[in-house]
Amino acid sequence: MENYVIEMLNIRKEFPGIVANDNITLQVKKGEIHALLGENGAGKSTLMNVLFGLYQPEKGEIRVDGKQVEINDPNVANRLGIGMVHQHFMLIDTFTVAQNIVLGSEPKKGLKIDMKKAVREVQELSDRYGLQVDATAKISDISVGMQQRVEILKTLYRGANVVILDEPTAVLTPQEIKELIVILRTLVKEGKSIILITHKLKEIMEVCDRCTVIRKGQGIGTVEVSETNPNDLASLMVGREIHFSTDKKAAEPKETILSIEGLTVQDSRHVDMVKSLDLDIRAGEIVGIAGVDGNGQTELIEAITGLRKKSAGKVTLKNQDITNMPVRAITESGVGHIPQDRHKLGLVLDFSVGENIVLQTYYKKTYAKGGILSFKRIFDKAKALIKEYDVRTPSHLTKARALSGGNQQKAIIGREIDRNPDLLIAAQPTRGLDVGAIEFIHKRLIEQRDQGKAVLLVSFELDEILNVSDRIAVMFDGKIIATVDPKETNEQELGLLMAGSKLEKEGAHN
Amino acid sequence: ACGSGGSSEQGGSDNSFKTAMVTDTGGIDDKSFNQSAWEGLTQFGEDNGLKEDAGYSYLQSNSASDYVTNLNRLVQSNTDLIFGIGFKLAEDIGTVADQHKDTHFAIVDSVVDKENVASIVFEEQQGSFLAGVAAAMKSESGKIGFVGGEESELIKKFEAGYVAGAKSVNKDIEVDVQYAGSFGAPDKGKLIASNMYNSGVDVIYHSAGGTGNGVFAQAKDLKNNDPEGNYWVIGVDRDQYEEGQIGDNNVTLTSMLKAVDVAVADIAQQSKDGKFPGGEIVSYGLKDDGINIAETNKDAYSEDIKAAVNEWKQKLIDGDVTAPSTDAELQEYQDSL
Amino acid sequence: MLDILYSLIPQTLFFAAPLIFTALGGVYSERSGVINIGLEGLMVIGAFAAVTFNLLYANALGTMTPWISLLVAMVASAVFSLLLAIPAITFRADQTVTGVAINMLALGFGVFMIKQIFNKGQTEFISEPIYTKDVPGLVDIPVIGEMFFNNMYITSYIAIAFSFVAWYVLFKTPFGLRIRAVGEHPMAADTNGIKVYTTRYIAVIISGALAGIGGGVFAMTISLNFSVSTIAGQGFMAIAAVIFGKWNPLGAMGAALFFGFAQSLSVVGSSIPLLENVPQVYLLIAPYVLTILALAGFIGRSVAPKASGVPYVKGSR
Amino acid sequence: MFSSTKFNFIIPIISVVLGLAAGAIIMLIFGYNPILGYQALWNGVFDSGFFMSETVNRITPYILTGLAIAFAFRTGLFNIGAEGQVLVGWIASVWVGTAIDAPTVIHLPLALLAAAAAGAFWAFIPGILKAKLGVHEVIVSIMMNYVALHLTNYLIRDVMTDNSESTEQVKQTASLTNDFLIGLTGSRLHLGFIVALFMVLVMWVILERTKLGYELKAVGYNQHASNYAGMKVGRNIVISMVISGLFAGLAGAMQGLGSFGTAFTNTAFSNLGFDGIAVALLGGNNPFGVILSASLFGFLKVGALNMSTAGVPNEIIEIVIALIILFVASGFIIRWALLQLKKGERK
Ligand SMILES: Nc1ncnc2c1ncn2[C@@H]1O[C@H](COP(=O)(O)OP(=O)(O)OP(=O)(O)O)[C@@H](O)[C@H]1O
Ligand SMILES: Nc1ncnc2c1ncn2[C@@H]1O[C@H](COP(=O)(O)OP(=O)(O)OP(=O)(O)O)[C@@H](O)[C@H]1O
Ligand SMILES: [Mg+2]
Ligand SMILES: [Mg+2]
Repeated sequence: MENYVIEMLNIRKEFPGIVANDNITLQVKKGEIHALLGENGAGKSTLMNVLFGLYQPEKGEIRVDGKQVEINDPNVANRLGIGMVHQHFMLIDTFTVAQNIVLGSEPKKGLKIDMKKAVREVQELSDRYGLQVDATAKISDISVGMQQRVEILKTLYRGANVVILDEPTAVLTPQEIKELIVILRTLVKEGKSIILITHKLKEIMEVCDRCTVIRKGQGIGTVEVSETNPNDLASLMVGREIHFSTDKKAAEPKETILSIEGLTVQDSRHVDMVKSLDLDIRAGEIVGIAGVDGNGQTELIEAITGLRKKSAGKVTLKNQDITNMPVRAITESGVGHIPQDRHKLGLVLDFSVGENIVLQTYYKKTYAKGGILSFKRIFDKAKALIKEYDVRTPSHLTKARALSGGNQQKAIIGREIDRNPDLLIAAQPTRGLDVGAIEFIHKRLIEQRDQGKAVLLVSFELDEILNVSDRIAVMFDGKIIATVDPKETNEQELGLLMAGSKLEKEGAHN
Repeated sequence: ACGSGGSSEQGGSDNSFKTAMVTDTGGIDDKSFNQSAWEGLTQFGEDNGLKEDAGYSYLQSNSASDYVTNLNRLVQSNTDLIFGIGFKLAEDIGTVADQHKDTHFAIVDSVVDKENVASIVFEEQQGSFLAGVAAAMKSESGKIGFVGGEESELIKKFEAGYVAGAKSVNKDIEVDVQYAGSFGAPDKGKLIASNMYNSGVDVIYHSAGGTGNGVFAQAKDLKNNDPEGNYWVIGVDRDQYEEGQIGDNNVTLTSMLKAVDVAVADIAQQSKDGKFPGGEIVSYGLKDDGINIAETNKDAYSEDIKAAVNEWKQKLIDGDVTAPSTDAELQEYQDSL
Repeated sequence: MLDILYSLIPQTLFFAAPLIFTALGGVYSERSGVINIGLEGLMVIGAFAAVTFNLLYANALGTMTPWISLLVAMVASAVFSLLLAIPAITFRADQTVTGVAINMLALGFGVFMIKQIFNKGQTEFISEPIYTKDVPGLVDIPVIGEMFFNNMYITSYIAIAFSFVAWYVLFKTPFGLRIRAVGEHPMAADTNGIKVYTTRYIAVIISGALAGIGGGVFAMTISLNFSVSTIAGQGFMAIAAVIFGKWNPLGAMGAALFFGFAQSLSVVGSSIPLLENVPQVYLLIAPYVLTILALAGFIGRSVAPKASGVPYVKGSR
Repeated sequence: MFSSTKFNFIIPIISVVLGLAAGAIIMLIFGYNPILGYQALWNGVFDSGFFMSETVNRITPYILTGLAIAFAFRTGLFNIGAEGQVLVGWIASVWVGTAIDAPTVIHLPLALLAAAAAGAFWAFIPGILKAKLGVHEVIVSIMMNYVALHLTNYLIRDVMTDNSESTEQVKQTASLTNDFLIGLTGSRLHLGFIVALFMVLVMWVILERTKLGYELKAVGYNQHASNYAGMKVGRNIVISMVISGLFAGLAGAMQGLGSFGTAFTNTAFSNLGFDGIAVALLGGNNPFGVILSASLFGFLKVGALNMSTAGVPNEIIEIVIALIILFVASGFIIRWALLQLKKGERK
């Protein structure tokens, strides 16, 4: 008999009209990092929510340390030493780090929360595991990476022995991922067990001991990571071969499409985030912006697309000055934008997929005559795009909210590409998506380039930047500090550049 | 009418007289004219051996939209005489009266010029005049107050009469006049009263419905802290002596009585006797006891006040003086002093 | 000038007291994520309960009557608030709709019961209202004493004291932290082991209790009786105070005091010679216009608790 | 299994039944006869053509205030200011109706337009303050209600008349009443219901068929995404409030040009606006649903007046209406109960 901390045996969980978990078994050994792998919508989060007591399974059995338990509430999970870091953070923006962590088990002094003690305890815990959080900072003021560490602290504060992390790396920069991996190792050393959900096979190979694969709600099996490789994992998960390195022809850059000169942009706190930045993008090339989150990428994109005011500089698109144009005029002059935050910017979640397909074009003559919308035309277009971009949805009338992240992203990409823009801006287009979906999206971006479009790709994934871009611009502290050829660089070099060190080989220029 | 069961039986014996009233949004227990009207109708019913619901009844209105519906309901159940209580019903009485020329109507507090409508009005200015006399007699500070609900023509009659009465006694008396802008804002009433008493006013006459509650609340509170102090309220429409009671004291100096009950019973009787004053304006004033002044508070309403009031009352009845009922008339009256 | 303050301040305080209590209730409810449009109705129940109890038991209880009546009002509204809590929390009903229904229900119920108990549509005046008192000692302080401690309703002080207590509880105690968590991000609270439903129930019941006190105070200091129009819009003003005060107990208190101040100013204004010839209507609308100007001028954006108005369904996102 | 559209019908029906049942129980407890009470309620409306037409008159403004609130809700706003918008619309329609001489084809539309414009303006203020300064629309609307109440009273007394409580009747050319209908029913049944039904269509078309509606809904659901898509968020908030206020203003015109033909001073709010909140939500914020819920409201309110003939205090009906709303709002639990019943049957 193996010594398992967690055993989930033959779990079945149904949602109206769908079996999210069908007879899945997951066994986690003490002190291991156990990967949970599956496509978008395979049922990973559901399975973990069952373990954490948020969902009740229809069938199956859960054992903790060999004892059968019934977990019908997160409280019970906490008591059993199970902690979970959710895919979407469970943090209260307006609270401080310490408040978030002690919430529910607050230290008291009389009637009052003993905030001093709380801060001290949190700080101690943070130092012990090398988490480096500032206990008194407000959540809304700290980086995503730090927020994640707060989530981890929350589980530790409650004495978790088993920590579930649902796609922790999807939102992190490479730097932060490295730090996270160190943290995970520390945790294991302290005797904790970890369940890690991720779509990044490299990470599994790097830190995990074993990996359980699920596909379409069914358990495919568990493998020793040391005995497998990324290709095998991918095919296990998808059920077919996956090509990792995207094959593409060499770029044939033509005329300049986008030209940015001396652009300066402030964030909402009036701090300069983009500082006198210059950048050109030409037709038929993909320019990748590499950089650690928070170096002005978001502000740069928002400024180009007109979502944010520019404090200085000039933006030209096909020789037309678009610097001070409103959003719609910029969109119309030939800019497509796949936004970083698809829920906030990309979609109206309560609109149907069909309605979302025309979010940028609903007012055009094709769809609106005399102010009246032609839903026939709108839905025809929607159906066509759904088909072309393989958006998996019950129908074009389904609310966008009900689609999985990958399919939501496909719908956005379809919408933006279909407008035939000269410049396509893709911000983190594959965040949180499974390898199948990533492959699909990369293909589309390259296809655009081949059709002579200019593509601006912003991503924190170095893999993605290296594979897809024709030219890499490294952004640091609001400036492009280097431009490199992906074929002549590697992750180490990029990593250094992103940390701000100057390129020695040549002067940085465009 | 809210006894038990028994819907109004249609018809009954053909020659039996049937009368009813439609309240405005106040309802029959508004401690004001609706209540008074209902008391009058009940009195009339009892005097004539009629049964409630069959012989006399009322319909309650919850909003202005209900008037027409209620009036028509009564018409359709063959009511001989229908009262509309309050000027708010004037418009609708007019309309319905036009459509049902065989039915008799009466409107209280307004004039509707139709053959089958009797208009009942009161000379509130006369009673208010006397209230003013009493206030001026009672006031030691030389400052008295008036709190009105809304600044309407009707309430102006109260104000003008009151001011005239007070000035008749003491030419230099200061009258602080304020309107709350609502008949249902006791908080505002209390604010105004508080402000008036603070500034030295010692008698307040209110004509402000529920807003007047706040005036009483303030007077009673001051009285409670300072039982010897002069904080008087003059009530309106009915005897508001009860409302003024606080322990062994009572802040209600007197009340301007408006005998809607008398008027309603009177018109009903006339109608039953075949003498319905259709098309006429029937005015009730001091001389026919339609308007009066309460003398319940024996302690406060002293003999000399009583004497003075009675003296002016006689003058008003005899027509020696005419109480003003508008700003213009008041101005004229004051100039004549 | 000082004269004006002598009357403005006590007036502001008595006018504001019912609004403060009720608005504090609103703050608690909305901080926990339940919009409470039903404050008006809860005040109605408070006024109804206080007046009815006062009338029925004044003989037996004497000068204690108003205070016990206030407790009764508190309990009655707290119980009544369950009619908001159960649909809005457990049955996932739209909170705005439920609140509107509560307002209708309370008024219908109050008047119906008055008719059953007293056989008429509005009650007599209560014989044991709450009276103002001087605060011994403090009243003798020059200037200040006259302004703040002379002839004051103790309920006004209680209201202000409650505001500080409410603030303390909300921002300094575990319970307050939990209420706020539940109103901002119920799922996060849930995963932290906080009972979302229970917390919301407690917050709504607190709001009922406080609105009940508000209604009771209104009835026993201002209207002195109960009728269909006793509470006419105070609950809505309290909602305005909640938003004006940015969902902070002290802010709500400040807003309520501001309303009281604006109202007394408009009353005082009409006796200021300068304003004597200004048409009455301007003074009548002044408090409301002033509020709008204050909001537009320097209060600006107020952001509601994030989950306010959203029923929490366990396990959904 | 029930489909969700089926639920949309079943839940209100069950709620009405439950509400009436609760009312009956209360009547029994307090010693009234519920059968007689409800009979009187029914007769109060269906006794004669007159009362039925009065009921229609009552329903008409409810439809419009219901639309006003529903429209705002659908676009992410809470227009608690319909009350004030009704008042200003009312007085504006009467003003045009009394002050101008023109043939019907011009006069009536002009009066309606004036009402719509006044209501729209009254809603514009909270709209623009929200759009420009982020001031919460609820609080400004509440204040605007009081301003409207005092202002319209003042206008009637001191501007439109010489210190009178009500204006003259609007001229026949501006009136919604119609001799034919009056002759037919003897009531003031007026053509306003046609206006109301037309506005139902207008709202439906705007929301479901137009570019504008698409934008308004998008902004209501997600301001960030709307901004990303190049929509002007602030402008849409204002437009939304304005359209909502326009509906409410027309509700005022129904009273001013139809049911009353005058404007009169008000001591308190008419409650048309506040009841409109309930009407809208009972109707699922759907324009056609609003017709049904407004009808229920009108029916109960008119019928209730007759309940005193059965000796039942008509507050009972207020209680019943409130309970119906509570039940509809708690649709989730009814749905759940129904599904349990179904399951039980199958076993
Ligand atoms: N609350 C819910 N209601 C209905 N269906 C749900 C719910 N949550 C999940 N599902 C469905 O269950 C299936 C599994 O979802 P789950 O979130 O577990 O996927 P996942 O493997 O975590 O995907 P991803 O990689 O995108 O995070 C999906 O098809 C989803 O549509
Ligand atoms: N309320 C809901 N009703 C139906 N399905 C839902 C609901 N909420 C979530 N889901 C389903 O749960 C699945 C997972 O949701 P989740 O939010 O984890 O998406 P995701 O694919 O991980 O995307 P992302 O990581 O970008 O948020 C989705 O496939 C979605 O279909
Ligand atoms: Mg997931
Ligand atoms: Mg995901």
